[in-house]
Amino acid sequence: MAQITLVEAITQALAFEMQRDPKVIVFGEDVGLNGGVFRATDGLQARFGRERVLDTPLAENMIAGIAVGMATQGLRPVAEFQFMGFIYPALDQILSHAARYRNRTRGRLSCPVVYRAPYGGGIHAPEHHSESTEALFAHIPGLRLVVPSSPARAYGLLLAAIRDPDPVVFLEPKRIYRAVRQEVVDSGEALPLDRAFVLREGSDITLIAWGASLKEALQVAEELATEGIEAEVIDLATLKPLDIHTIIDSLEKTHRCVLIHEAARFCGLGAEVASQINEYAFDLLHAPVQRVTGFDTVMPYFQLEGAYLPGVPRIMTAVREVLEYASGGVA
Amino acid sequence: MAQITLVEAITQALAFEMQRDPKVIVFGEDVGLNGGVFRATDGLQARFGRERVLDTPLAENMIAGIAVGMATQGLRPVAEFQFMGFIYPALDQILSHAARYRNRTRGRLSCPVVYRAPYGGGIHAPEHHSESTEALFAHIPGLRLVVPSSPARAYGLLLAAIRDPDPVVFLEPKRIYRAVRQEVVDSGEALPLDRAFVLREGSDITLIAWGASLKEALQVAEELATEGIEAEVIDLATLKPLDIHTIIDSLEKTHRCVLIHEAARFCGLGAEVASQINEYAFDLLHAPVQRVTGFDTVMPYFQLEGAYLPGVPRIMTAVREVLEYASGGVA
Amino acid sequence: MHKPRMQLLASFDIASLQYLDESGQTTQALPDFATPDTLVALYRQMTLARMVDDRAVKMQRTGQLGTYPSSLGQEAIGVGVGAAMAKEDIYCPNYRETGALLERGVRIEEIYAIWGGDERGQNYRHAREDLPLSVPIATQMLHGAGVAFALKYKHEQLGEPIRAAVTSGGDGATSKGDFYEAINLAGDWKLPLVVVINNNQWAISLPRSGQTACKTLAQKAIAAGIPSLQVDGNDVIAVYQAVLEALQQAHAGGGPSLIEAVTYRLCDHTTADDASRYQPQEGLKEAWSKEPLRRLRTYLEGLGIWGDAQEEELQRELREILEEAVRVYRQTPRDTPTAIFEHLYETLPEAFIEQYQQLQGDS
Amino acid sequence: MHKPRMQLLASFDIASLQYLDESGQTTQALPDFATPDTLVALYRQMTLARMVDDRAVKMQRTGQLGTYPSSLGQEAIGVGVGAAMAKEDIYCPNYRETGALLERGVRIEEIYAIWGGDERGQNYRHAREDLPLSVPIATQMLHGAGVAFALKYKHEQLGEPIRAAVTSGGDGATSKGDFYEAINLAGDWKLPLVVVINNNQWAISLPRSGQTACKTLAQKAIAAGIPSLQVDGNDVIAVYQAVLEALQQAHAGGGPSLIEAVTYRLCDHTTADDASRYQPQEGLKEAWSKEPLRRLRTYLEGLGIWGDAQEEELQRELREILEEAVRVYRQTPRDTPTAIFEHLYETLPEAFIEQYQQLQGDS
Ligand SMILES: Cc1ncc(C[n+]2csc(CCOP(=O)(O)OP(=O)(O)O)c2C)c(N)n1
Ligand SMILES: Cc1ncc(C[n+]2csc(CCOP(=O)(O)OP(=O)(O)O)c2C)c(N)n1
Ligand SMILES: [Mg+2]
Ligand SMILES: [Mg+2]
Repeated sequence: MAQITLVEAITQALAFEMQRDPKVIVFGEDVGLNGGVFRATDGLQARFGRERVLDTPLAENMIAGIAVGMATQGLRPVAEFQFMGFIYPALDQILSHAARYRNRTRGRLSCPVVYRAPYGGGIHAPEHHSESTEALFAHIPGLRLVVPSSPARAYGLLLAAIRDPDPVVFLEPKRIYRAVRQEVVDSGEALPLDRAFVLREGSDITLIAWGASLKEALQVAEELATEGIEAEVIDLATLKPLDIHTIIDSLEKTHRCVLIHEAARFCGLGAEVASQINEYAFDLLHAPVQRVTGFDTVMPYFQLEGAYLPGVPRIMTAVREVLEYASGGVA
Repeated sequence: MAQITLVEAITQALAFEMQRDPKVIVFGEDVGLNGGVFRATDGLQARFGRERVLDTPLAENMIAGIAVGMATQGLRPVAEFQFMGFIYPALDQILSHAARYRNRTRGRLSCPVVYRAPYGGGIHAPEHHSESTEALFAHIPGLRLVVPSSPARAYGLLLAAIRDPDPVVFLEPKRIYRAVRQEVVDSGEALPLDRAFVLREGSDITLIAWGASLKEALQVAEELATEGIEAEVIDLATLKPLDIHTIIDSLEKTHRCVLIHEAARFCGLGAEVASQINEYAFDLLHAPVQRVTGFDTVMPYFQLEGAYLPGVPRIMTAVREVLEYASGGVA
Repeated sequence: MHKPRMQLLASFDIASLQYLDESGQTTQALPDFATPDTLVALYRQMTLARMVDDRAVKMQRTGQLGTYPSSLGQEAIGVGVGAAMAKEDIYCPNYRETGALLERGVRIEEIYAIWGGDERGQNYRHAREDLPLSVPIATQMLHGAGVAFALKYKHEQLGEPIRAAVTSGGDGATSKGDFYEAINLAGDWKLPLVVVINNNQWAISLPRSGQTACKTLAQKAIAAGIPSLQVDGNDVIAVYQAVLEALQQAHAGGGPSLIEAVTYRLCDHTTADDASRYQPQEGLKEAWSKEPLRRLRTYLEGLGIWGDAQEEELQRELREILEEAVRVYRQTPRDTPTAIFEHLYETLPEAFIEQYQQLQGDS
Repeated sequence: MHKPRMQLLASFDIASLQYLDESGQTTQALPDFATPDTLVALYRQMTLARMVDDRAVKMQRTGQLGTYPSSLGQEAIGVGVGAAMAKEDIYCPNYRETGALLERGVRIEEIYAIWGGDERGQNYRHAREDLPLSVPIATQMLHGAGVAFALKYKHEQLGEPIRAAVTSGGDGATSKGDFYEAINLAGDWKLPLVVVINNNQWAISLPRSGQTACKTLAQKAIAAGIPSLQVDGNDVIAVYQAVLEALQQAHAGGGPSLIEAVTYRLCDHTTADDASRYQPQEGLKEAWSKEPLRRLRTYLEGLGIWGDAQEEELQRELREILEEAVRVYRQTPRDTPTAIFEHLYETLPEAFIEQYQQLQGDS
């Protein structure tokens, strides 16, 4: 069996589900003949036809809005936004309609859409091409928000997202689109949309991340291991609804936690996770949860994106602080 | 001197600044002859003319975008969105441009815009008319985010917002637009845009809120006082940049904290405040910070909005839990 | 000075349609559907729409309803649209087309529930595939395009019957990007979509003239490369005929079209509005002379099939229907608070169970 | 079947303008500005734009630049627009008008810096009031409308000189609500705005025909009630003349207009694109036969004022300019990391000082 990349796993999941369910359609800018600017829909139009894989005119608000209409009539639209930096015109439709249709009609109509977008920095792209504003979507009631971090999880989570009866925003960490290859059985098996994944077990500290940042999280864990420090690494995967249980289970062992995300710190998803940890596991904590995040500034043009992104050194510094923390007050 | 309401204080501040600075212009839907659907711009067109107080065609993305263009050329646009529920089409321009113009041009051009919108629930309005999604804006680097909670603060903070050299999102808690009257000297004196206000001093617990929720926070504090419990009540006022110092100063006295907001809990601003408290004042805390918020569901149609909003009983329950909390783990 | 010589590339015409003028006289031969029975049925529905609106405004004034947007004076549009649609077509409305909702089978008590602050109103017993009311201006037009795509797809790819989508919006809606993006896509993809603009001359306080420099709203369709026309929106026959033709085109695979129906808002924008702040009295008086009910009644009277007796009987019948609906609306108990979580997702994720239970405890 | 009788309400024509055809022959008398000197100057700038683009693509290939959008084949638009503008007018561009930037006085090394991932490139030494490049499609057109308002306001209310705004965008941009909202407002408020559409037939892989059902993009202006025309976008004289007239109208208080300039993208969308995946070879070949530089050169040769000697001299001169710019670009040291905070606000709020200091420590 072939080893495939994360982006190829996306294509594979789309193809599997299109084959299985004639109500699945794929559309967006350049997703047809061109196969998407990242080739995530490569070959789908040739295989499933122009009726099911459609290039849209250039208008993200439109893409989001027609998906709502389609979904209310029983289709399973999978809409691609070319980059997360261009998803903002779609926010109104996602927030005001997709996420509310079921509730508004008390279940009469629903909105099983998947909104896909490549996201994140680190690929030396032009302005607006390196955004990670997942927190905006995490705040929206009625949505699911998913970020895969490996080919297998991309495959299983995307299948789950398409089959889910409610709207899902599915963000693909483009920095690791082609970072690793993995065997992914094309079995059509979905992964759960409400569970975090423990990527590495450990008992000294819990590192929580999602998407591309897991690369650095795992690297830090490796480095720590050489010093005999065992870090547990959790991939949140589904950011909303959040699987706090897996996190608390981990903290019962480690009592210490560092959160990592590329997005700006202020009101980022890290704040929610940290708050829930404090609410549910206050007494377990031997040190304040630390967040290692993008700075509270605009994502820089690429010459300085390295300074912005939370790299291994910054994570390591935070880990050491958390490990060395000695409570000064409560005890 | 006349006692004025919060919405009248908005009008007064607009009038003062338009008089003082010919570069201030006001526009939005129905802000002219009609004076805005809440009358926040009442009388301004008659006084300053149709050239400076303009009704726009119906398009929020347009309103946000032209404000950017105007501001780059030295005007001081004050744009009104009719309700926060209709601000989402404007998010792209606010996030991608208004908040980035200075940084993008390394200071060559800037974007001193004020985006005003009435916000919040509790007035039995139709769907989409009761939103409080301030957290979306709080996450945007380069913005300021301000919510007044009294006529005097509305006046002083709006003046500051208009004079600020950078973009400000200014959310007006419409539930208390006319709740109280207060003497407000029309002196043109602005309030700082980086400071929280202690509305009531106390040493037993800190209640943090902004906007209309302060009404309930203060009510809870009153009730607690009858039991001899002294709550300190803090009005964040400027949500971004956040004045964490005032909060920590308070926690040095109280060691306990409850945060209140109408917005949905998940990734709400409460999460950020709680996280910063945990980061900066972990050892001060005698109990986990609790959040009393809107539920993680869509703002309901008005029959059930009372069930959604964080009222006095829910705040009181949280306060008691925090007061009675006995650390079970660390000590 | 230099005068460049240009080559003509394309020409476009915008035309208007009317059958019944403001005095109730026909201006041309009526279309085939306009039998006396049909016209009486249309008159009945317009009368009902007016009564439903009127009662809603009264209930709002007495605290029995929230903010309400009446369609006073614009009844011919809603009724004409709803009557011309096939049952199987899908309606994607804004918030002001009482007549269309009634034609689609939405119950009066459901309309009242919606504006009474109860989501259950949108869970129509009939018209179950129609979209709910849409409050954010013009957003529903994109849904309409999506629905039209789905109907076309299900017909062509999945062998389901031919159907079309109809979406409506106000004059104000034509300034919003959503409107334009919807018609451009519909033209591009040849979607079976009919876009009806209720040009009631006002978007709250902004007159039509302040909304755009365009002479007509119909001409906006030229930007999408789709056909359009203006109709007398106070002439239910013209509205019906225009929508019927547009739907025939859509059903036949001929793609979308746009209809600007010209009327006048004879009421406040909503019960929360005070139009006297901005609306000139003269305009209103002139508009009353053109309103849609009287002209149709005059015509029916001219045919000798309508008079005071029929009118009284109709009023009596409709009052009964209305009273019954009001009764049902008033007697419906409030929804339980936990309902705010019960339809958020198909199955409430575990992460929100705690909040759900807290709410159960609260109430 | 019933055939309704309609009344004509309005008619609209769309026309096109050309002076130089693809073989370099004039199709009508040239406008007054088109003196030999001016035409040579335009030719020079188009040549320079092509060289700047070409060098950028080469630098990208060798890792010295990030993703770059060349304007190959479209030089007549940028140069025509930039040349027709008065210095005091304000340009609100998208990202593909090298020629216009050069005409506005933006330095080559600044263009390279922008695409080299350095915000300092947007801090133009000249053209300091012009807007920076805008990447999110069509958003800049709203800025253009806002700028136009500001210029009108400052002239009429504050006594400043008459000025106008020019904004540009691609064929793809005309599908986005922003475009429509901008022209609608500009018409409504009679703003001094010129909207130039570079219709290069492609929006990445989507051909112009897939973008809209419209026969022309110029006709989209009808939806805003503003004048428009199509010009041969490979004919710099036509572009210049159309923009000049539009600006004269704007300066005279006559309001906005739209110009569709028809051309062809003779390159990949950007260096990150591979047009061979979707672009038919024939179209490309035909397009090369119409490209803007050769036809102007042919015309200049016909006038007897251009030949190999002049061409060689020009190439030499421009190469020198280019090499100097490349040198400056390459030798500019990276910005300091803390710069990412230094221009976020006029004064960095205290709340972010800790992060700023952390960054100082990191670097
Ligand atoms: C996006 C958006 N902005 C603002 C509003 C507030 N609002 C409600 S109705 C209305 C005017 C609509 O005018 P028009 O489209 O002509 O429809 P009408 O109400 O006249 O039927 C406005 C501004 C809204 N509902 N949605
Ligand atoms: C809002 C938005 N969506 C998507 C993109 C990605 N993108 C960049 S250029 C482009 C095509 C633009 O085509 P057109 O407007 O014709 O301009 P051209 O590039 O051909 O000059 C797309 C889709 C973007 N920059 N902005
Ligand atoms: Mg209207
Ligand atoms: Mg193009």
